Amino acid sequence: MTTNAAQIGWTREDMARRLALDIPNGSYVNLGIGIPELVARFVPEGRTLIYHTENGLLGMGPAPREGLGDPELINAGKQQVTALPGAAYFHHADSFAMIRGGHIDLCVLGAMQVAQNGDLANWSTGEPDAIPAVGGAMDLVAGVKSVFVITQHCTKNGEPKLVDRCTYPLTGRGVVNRVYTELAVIDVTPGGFSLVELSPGVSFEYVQERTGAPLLRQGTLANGTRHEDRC
Amino acid sequence: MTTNAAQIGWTREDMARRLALDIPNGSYVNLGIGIPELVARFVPEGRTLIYHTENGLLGMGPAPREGLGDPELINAGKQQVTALPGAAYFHHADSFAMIRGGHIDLCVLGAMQVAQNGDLANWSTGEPDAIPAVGGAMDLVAGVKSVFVITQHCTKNGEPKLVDRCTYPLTGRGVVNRVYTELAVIDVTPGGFSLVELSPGVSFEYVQERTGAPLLRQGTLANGTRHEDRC
Amino acid sequence: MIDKRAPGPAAAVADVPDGATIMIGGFGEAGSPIELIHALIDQGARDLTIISNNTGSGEVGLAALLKAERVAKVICSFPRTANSTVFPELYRRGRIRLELVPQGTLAERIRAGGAGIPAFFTPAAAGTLLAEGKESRSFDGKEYLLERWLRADYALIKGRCADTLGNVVYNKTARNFGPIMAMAAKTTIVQVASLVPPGGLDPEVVVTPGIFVDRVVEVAHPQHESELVASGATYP
Amino acid sequence: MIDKRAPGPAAAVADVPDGATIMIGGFGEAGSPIELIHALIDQGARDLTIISNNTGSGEVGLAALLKAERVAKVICSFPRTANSTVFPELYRRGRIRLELVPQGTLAERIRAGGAGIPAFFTPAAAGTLLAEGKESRSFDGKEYLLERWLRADYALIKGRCADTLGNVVYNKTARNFGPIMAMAAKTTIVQVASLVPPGGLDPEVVVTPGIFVDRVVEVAHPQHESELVASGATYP
Repeated sequence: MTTNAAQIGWTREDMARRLALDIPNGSYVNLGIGIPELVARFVPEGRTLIYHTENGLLGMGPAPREGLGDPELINAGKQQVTALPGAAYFHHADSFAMIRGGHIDLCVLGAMQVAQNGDLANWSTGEPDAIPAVGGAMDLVAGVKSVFVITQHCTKNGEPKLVDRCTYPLTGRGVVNRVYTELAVIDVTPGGFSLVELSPGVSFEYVQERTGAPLLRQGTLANGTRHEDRC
Repeated sequence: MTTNAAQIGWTREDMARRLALDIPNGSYVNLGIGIPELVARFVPEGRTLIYHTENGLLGMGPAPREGLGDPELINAGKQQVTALPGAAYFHHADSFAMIRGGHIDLCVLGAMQVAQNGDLANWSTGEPDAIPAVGGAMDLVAGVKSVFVITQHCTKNGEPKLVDRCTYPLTGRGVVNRVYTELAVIDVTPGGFSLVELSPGVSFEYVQERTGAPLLRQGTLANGTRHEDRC
Repeated sequence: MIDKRAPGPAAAVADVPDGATIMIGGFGEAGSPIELIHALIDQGARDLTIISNNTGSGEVGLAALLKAERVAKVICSFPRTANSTVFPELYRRGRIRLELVPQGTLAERIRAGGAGIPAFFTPAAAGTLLAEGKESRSFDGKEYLLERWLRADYALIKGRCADTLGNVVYNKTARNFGPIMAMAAKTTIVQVASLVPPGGLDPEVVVTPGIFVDRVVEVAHPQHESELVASGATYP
Repeated sequence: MIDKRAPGPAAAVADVPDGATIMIGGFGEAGSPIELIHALIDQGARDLTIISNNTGSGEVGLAALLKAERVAKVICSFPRTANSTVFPELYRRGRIRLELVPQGTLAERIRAGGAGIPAFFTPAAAGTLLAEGKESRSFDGKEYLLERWLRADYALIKGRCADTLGNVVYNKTARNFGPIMAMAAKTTIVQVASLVPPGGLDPEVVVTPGIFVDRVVEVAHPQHESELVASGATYP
């Protein structure tokens, strides 16, 4: 039933563009590795976001031009970046003070599974042979004000990533606020998954079929406002 | 019996000079307000000490020349000071990380009472009308490697300051390593007060009479070395 | 563009409500944001809780705020200093409450508030009068006290220079509590002698990154408490 | 005069004993003190516990130290990265132990070690697999884990410039774990591209004050891990 999934709905760029619409001007944002990094390309005209990278830079800019990089100016994915005017460097304890202390407005992460209660699993499949590696994900979900997940709706095998209950080891409990997939934008509310927006040409039923838990057609957002009130 | 005390033994400057002899080259030192500040004047030739002031400066130098001070370059006693070449400024949490984390080699403090078990009282008489003020003393005695006390042997009323048990509220328990008075240098050892050195012309008995707990003629230092081994 | 400039001290503190908890930077006069404190006196908020290392001197700045009876409680390490008469008088008359905290514990509690650490263990004050009512625990044979974080509604601090994104550098030992208070308050207001555009500060030397700062105000020629006190000044 | 210079990397690490716990700075290659690590490989100490955010890449630097089977245990947050094959292979063969720590908790535990805070509460990892065996407690309705400090016998870190008293400044995001590891080790050894006399660094911009540093070594042209890996280099 998911053989056509790749052709249906938003592209990764569309997903990132859609997510970027929801970030208020002036936000301090931490972008995870992978699809989340795309978000930086689609900040709407007139908004300025300030990017935090947990390895010690606030005011991170794009990759340097060829030959102008410094191997010691990198992002959390260990790729070379630049520092924008108004940037600041700091050490790791200060960097995670920003994260844990609630100073970062938003982080955007990938996911293996998101449960209807907001639980997130994105660091380990729990398989015995896997090399466990957690990085800063647990600190981010525990401390950042809003956690957005950007991910394909299903795994490569067609299994839902939005689930009743996570089966993989958790990154954090009840931490996800909103999920962006190629099919839909979905809030995590006290009542469970709640549809915010469908991608063009995708039906509610199509999304529900590919979601491992009930999807509310509309509902109250986790912060108590209605969909219409969101930025 | 103490009417002649003021004329007997070392002057304050002598006490400070004697104490300074015991500070190894290269030590990081925090000097309390009052008599302890005198120690900085008497560092023996050939030794360099680095002074820490808890309000955020390592490498503190003497008072500025008239008219060259900055009201925002002060010591813990709120007096204007200077910064020597190789100094560093830092914030209060970092400053007390140096103290609490055991990075300061020595602090020199005044005292109201020192007990034979090393308890120190130097912040409050506990009188109901007193304005309690503790400053950084409790952090210093809890974190600094060695705590030297420099004080008159008795109060203005002739009461011993070296006592069996402190009657004033404590600054810290079992924290004092050595006491310098106008009459003697006295170690705090597992066995109690132990004489290290008498000031010229002062007898053991004279000091013992003015000390509120037994004074050992000689003994093992707190660190396990003998008097003769001290620096 | 992000621009955190406030037009002046009065505008910067305009929204402080009665009952607010306010951290005020400074160790003695070094780093004391006198102009912001005076604006707060003019503004009129009362029943405040003030977290600051000292209680001011003379009848200007922090001491003037106390004198105006706007402060219900002070959390500090050293409420008496030379020329400090306002606090002792209020305290003896029972007009102000005091939570006395060892200086390093005060600093660490503020830093913990900013860093999202709700509680930590410290050796300072273990076994003393100031340990009363506190949980203690032994680690590796040494006794420690459990201390809670401190957070505030506002922080008023003084820097030397800031950019419009809120990055701040300080002047010498005026740095003291500024960087940690900036982290621990919901709204952090910084007065600086000089304001520059983004790029005006080297990212390597920024002490307080702009993420911790909400409003910056230029006060080109800040007053010095000791000079005001020496001249017998009072405020208002 | 106080002079913390060591004549070279070999002399700087000469006294590291078998069984030592060593913090090694760096996040990926940024801030990785490759020359000090190579000197440690030459020196021969074994049965080491390494505290570092990653486990190195290729077969140089930290990865080469692991490859030489000198390391009994690694405490880190992210032991697998691009070009990281040495650790996974040793781990799967049961030749090395791993204590996996969330990155912010790792940083805070190191900072706590340096600051004399034996334990603190953090929200990270509460309710997860990594909370197993840890004490948890609720503050204001939120769950936190009790975490212990981390301290080490040695720290090997990389700065940009130091003075002979041990004051250090860093290069961009190579700062990362350097300043906190310098605080948390009994003996802190810093390699820098440039060494200056006291007074050569502005006291306002010093990141690691000299009190945290025991030995400084000038390595004028430090190697970059990514370039070594790209060239297929191995060590020794």
